[in-house]
Amino acid sequence: MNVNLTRRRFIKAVIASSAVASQTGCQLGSKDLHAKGSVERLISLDINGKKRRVDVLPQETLASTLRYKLGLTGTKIGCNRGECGACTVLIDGIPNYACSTLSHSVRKRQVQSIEGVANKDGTLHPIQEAFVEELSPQCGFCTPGQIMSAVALLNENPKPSREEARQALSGNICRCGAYDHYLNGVMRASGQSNE
Amino acid sequence: MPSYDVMPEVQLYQPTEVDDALNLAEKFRQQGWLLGGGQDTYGWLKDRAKNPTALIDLNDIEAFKGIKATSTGIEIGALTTLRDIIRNPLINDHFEILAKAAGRVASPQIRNVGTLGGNLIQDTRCWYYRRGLACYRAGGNLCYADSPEAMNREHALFNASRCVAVSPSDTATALVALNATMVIKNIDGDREMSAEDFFVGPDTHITQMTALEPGEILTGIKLSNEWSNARYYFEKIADRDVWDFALVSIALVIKEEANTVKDSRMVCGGVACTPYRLNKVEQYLKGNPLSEKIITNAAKIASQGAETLNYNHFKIPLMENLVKRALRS
Amino acid sequence: MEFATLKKDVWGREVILGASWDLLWVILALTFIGIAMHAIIAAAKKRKAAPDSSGKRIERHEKIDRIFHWVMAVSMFVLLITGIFPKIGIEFAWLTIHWVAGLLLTVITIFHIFRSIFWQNIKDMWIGLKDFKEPFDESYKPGKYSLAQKSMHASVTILTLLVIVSGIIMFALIDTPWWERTNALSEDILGWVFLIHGLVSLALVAVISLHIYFGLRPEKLFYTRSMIKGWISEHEKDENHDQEKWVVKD
Amino acid sequence: MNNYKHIGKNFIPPDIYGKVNGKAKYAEDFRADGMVFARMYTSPVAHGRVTDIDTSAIDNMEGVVGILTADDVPSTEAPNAAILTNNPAFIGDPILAVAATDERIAEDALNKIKVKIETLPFAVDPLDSLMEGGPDAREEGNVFSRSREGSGFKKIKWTKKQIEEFRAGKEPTGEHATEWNYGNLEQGFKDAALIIEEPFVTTGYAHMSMEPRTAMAYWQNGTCYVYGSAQSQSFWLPGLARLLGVEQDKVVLISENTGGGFGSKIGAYPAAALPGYFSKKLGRPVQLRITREQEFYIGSARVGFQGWIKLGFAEDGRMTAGDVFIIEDIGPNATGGDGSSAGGAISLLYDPEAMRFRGLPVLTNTTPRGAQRGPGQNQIAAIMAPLMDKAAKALDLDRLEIRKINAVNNETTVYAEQRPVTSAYMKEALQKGADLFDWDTKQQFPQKINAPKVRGLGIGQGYHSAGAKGFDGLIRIAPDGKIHLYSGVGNLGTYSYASTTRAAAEVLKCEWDDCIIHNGRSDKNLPWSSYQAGSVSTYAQTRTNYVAAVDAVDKMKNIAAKIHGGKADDFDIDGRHVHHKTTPSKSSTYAEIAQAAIEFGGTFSGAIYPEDIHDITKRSVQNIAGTGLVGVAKDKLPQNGVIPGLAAAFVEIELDLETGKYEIMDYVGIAECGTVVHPQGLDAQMKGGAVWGMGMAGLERHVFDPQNGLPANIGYHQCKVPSYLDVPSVTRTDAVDLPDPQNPFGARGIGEPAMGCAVAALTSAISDALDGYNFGRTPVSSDMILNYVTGNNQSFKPLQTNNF
Repeated sequence: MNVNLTRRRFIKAVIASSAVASQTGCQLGSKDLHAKGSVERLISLDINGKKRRVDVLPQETLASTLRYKLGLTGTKIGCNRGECGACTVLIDGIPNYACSTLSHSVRKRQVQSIEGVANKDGTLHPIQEAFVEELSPQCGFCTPGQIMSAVALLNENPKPSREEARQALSGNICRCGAYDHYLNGVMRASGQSNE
Repeated sequence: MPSYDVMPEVQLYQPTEVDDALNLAEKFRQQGWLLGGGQDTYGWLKDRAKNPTALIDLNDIEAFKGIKATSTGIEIGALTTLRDIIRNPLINDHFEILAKAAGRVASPQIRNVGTLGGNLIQDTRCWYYRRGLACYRAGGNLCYADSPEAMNREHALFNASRCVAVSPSDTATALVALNATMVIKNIDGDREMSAEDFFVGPDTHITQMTALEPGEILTGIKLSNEWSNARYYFEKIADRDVWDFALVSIALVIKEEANTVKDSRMVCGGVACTPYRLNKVEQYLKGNPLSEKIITNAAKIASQGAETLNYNHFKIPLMENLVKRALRS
Repeated sequence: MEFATLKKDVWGREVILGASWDLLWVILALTFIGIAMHAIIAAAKKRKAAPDSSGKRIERHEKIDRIFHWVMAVSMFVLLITGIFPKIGIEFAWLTIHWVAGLLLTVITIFHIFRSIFWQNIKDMWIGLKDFKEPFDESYKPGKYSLAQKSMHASVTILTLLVIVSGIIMFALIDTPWWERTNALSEDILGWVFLIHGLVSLALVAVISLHIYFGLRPEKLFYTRSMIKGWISEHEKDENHDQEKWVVKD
Repeated sequence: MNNYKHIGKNFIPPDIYGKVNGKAKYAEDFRADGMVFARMYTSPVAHGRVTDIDTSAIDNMEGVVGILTADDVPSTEAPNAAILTNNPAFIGDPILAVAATDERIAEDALNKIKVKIETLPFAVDPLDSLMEGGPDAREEGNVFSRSREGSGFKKIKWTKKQIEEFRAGKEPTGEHATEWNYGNLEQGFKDAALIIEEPFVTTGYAHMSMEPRTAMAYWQNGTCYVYGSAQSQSFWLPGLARLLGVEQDKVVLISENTGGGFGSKIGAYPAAALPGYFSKKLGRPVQLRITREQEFYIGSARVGFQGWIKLGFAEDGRMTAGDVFIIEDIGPNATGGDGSSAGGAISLLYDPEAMRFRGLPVLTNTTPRGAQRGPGQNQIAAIMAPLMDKAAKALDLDRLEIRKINAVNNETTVYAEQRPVTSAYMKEALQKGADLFDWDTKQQFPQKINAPKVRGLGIGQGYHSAGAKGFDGLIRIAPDGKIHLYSGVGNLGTYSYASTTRAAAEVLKCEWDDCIIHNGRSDKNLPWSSYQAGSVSTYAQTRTNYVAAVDAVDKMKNIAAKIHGGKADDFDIDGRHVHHKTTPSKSSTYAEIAQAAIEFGGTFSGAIYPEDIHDITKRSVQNIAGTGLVGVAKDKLPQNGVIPGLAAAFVEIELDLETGKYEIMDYVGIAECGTVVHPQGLDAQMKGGAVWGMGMAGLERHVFDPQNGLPANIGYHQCKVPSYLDVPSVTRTDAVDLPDPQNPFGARGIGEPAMGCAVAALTSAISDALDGYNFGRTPVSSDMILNYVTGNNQSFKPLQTNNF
């Protein structure tokens, strides 16, 4: 027996009909809807500028699709809860936790993951270059997420203050504690001195 | 504990029309889960602590989004993201307290997708409840957080009734302070209610945080000009300045005239199951100047009636201090 | 249809949360059907003329007992309403009203137990084997209380005692002005207590519905009057009761 | 400043590119054909016995491939951690695993399995277990001490009175399990002009490495390939082989990158062996990804302390005696051993003339504990700092001065055995930090600033032994002139796997561009290298690389002598050539020498190698023999005494008396780790360590409900790992940079003291801001500060632990 369904708030339905009947009716109703109206599984996703046809389950998160369906394992799953930021990707240029985004909700949007940050010729994005120069990453697990947040920041604000950078990256945990080095990287990438 | 983190099987509906959404909400009722930003959704589902059969994604419904000026104030679509609220000129010009509160929610990424409606109707963060225990709030018969040795640092001081969980929403405190009106739709039509009535406590609604009934959708929030451009104060105290929920937060809007308080609304977050309005403080302040003595008295009045648990008595001085800070600001 | 709502708890056990409140509709429906059938059958039967209510009045219920009855009725109603309405979607702050009414019920019930033992003739209410002649023997007349009345009383007694005992256990586990709650009982025991309290309450809904129905039936209305005013007429008594078994004291 | 070519210079570690472009592969990023996904069912009870596992509901479930239970894996003797167990001793103890064609099906299946567990008494606070009649975390007992003399369970109970007295701050009179001492303690206290005596608590907390410990395994020709999340590389193999029940040469560990370890992945852990057994059972590759919650459960945590300390100081500030009693919260697996290390840290950092340590490791049904960055040393650093301040105040000394008076130096002898140190310059570190921080000026600033804020200044000192010896070095010069550097030290994110190989490049005087590092897979011919933990890598691995390179140079010179005539000593190297010292025309390139080495064979090509090298190194040498000039040697360089890694920190905070929150306004961390090998890497360690210290000082702690054993913090949110906004935007670091005589380049390690100095500086600063009030506790959360400021009681019992 489903607790949710039966627990409460039958009064409205009861006024209309008898309780037992209404319960069955509700269940039948939902079964009907399962058959029609729920999302199509085969969809097109725009990932790093490429259209990809993917078979996506209705409940699938973008992190799963990227990692397990498309092999883009640069997007890391640190907590799968929106509490660490390792899975940060850009959706229409805005940082999002891919672990907490349904793939179906990005059908009409542009997704950029860490694999799409470097230039087409393989040269590194200024953020990537600066992170190398500053030895920003330590274990590196949070780095793709840090980079995505930083890329979004610089796209919008090419010369951020250190405080703006700190705020913009604040949704990304680094357990190694390399925050200072990441901020140095952002400042360097934006052509500003770290002194 | 058995531990899960993969999204379980669930149907997904992505209606683009208001009527379709309302129909789906009505058809699924408790079995359906309305999806805004989803940041308080996926955890519940992944944990298998809540098991809806269908997600009703409201993000494709344009009518539920946006911020527009009306003749009496502004109206905000419930599906408007916190990011948009933080950056919106209308809000920043007239109801900056809301932008400020929204800016203290969770983390940038969560604010980027989290919606105002979702932030308002999010479930409480009581860690016992979130673990999936069969507590009062989950339909059970006991409270784990209010027991002789329970770890209840984050729990309620006021208006607890069996359940001692607190309201986690930062924007809720601001909206109650602004005397916002909530617009709720279902297939039969609309209803409106004040933000204060929208949030409900365990004495009446032990398994839900708001007056939203199954089948209903919170579609908009109206802010009347009553409190636009009033002097305001918002502060949230949390352990970490990202992600963490308020230990105590305060939202104040105040109008002064000839050095005395003409009117004010003051609301605390994190101390009760709903945004906790400090009615007595508001009444006390009315007509009084904001002298240090009045402020000190106001702080004492604010915490009257607090009932502490094992680990949360620090919230009393914290709340009193925030009241003082708000009034001194 | 299940009697209990269950939940798989975090320890992997199925725990009982309490009675299944869907049963309420079943109980109401069944009670309604029962009452309707009785009403139809009763209407089909030839009705005897009601005994005359004028003439000598005989005290059937002392004032204190009438007060007890009505206080009990009120508290029972309050308890059922505050207990059941929130379960069916009519939500209000019920808990304090509920336990205050529950305390009242408990106190007057204790009072009634003492009174029935020490002041009243408890045998008047006792159901004996002989009582079962009543439905089958037109000529058999009961004493002060008919079998139906005794049965009703017995049912209410059992149910009320159960609901009080389970209620007191639950009461001990919430915050009150006198003590703070503990999790003294494990979830599964608590589940049983809630289940008993819920099922008994549902049974009370049925029993009380029947009680009200019979109290309002035309041929029994004089009993209801007696519970309000205290008396029945001699005619009414003679018509329905055995003189020897119900000896009226002066 | 030195004149090294590589040592002390920055460089770009080769693996960093993968980290910034997303191509770096961590354990979970690997896939294998036919791979299935395993998920674990972990215990819902804090202590119990599994009585029945009913899997009938999933017997015919589509997509379910198999089940692994404790019966399928070797059993482990309590209290050691098992791969899977029928006797769970903490919430989250792995009981079984299910494999399926995808993770969701595996989780659906887990949800359907019915596990019956009979519950047993449990304890989440050591003092509850010590109390007479209190619960024992294991049926065998409540205390487990590990020592060289022997390890075993004990059942130790204190009387209610003893517990109460301890809680009241009195010297514990209950039984203890371990003890060491030196000097005349009684005399030390007699000589003291000041005695400070206080109880303390440091609450344990989870490592919460970013990467949850995924492992994937398959078998090929009798060899088990394990893709794991390992902190060390070669050091893992013996343990992993033991866990898998195979010979060391039958296991290959692939761990190219590791998403953080901090002590939690030093050696092979049981979960890394689970896929191996599962794969063997199913005959296909199995990957076990665990949830963040499970990483909390089995990802290790810091040992908690409940202790009492008594310090004696002479008039001049010199510490005359130290007496410390520590009850260690060692979790269910009796792991940690932090107590004695804490005692050792006191003896080293403050050099009391006499000292006693007494320890009592108590089992609890909380998450398993293990080494966590400065295990023991950092807890005690946090406790000691405010006490040093207190002593300074009482003796009317400057807080910096009292630390300098007691500072460890080259003459200091340490620990119970009063061993010498290789070198130590704490006084210099303190002075350097004070200068950079501007201690003298800052001290003049008023404490009261804009109400309600008050300032606090703190000084912290951190220590951890920072070196090891006896590991092997291996390099190869290929006929194309490239230098192949083999590093089996693990890749945790410190880049020491690479920076220490530069020691070899230094000896070979070669260009860094000509060097190729091999690491990340044990089948890449890696030597037996040190564990990447305990701050040892820099010291240990510069030595191994040094000895291997010296061996190579020696061979190069010998080959040159063979080619050009003369004696080996007549030749020298310049980075590309081996040439005759006096006849420069007699010269061969490294490439030519390498080619010749192949031709000469024997020791030159690695066909013959030293007998004293580890089996792992031997196998690697065998594999590369004949492909160039092989330099291989065991590190037998002289080593005597304790190798200290030291750090000092200075911090300024502004504490808000109305909220109990504080902001860190300035932080200076000074490393005293001998010669700086990799400046950027050192900077990263010092700053990362500071963030850890900040987390420990104010935010992170285990919280368990004593009524049901439930942990309150199972994710990042409740564990409160510091975010960008909880630490300063800029932190400053520097190093003393004086060489240690026992390392060929003068280097010592630093990873752990980098944190200890920070947490200590913060507890010192908080105490300073509150006019010397000492909480004697970590973390000091804002509610505690607020309760103190408002004169309210704290919410917890004195010495309570694992609570809010």
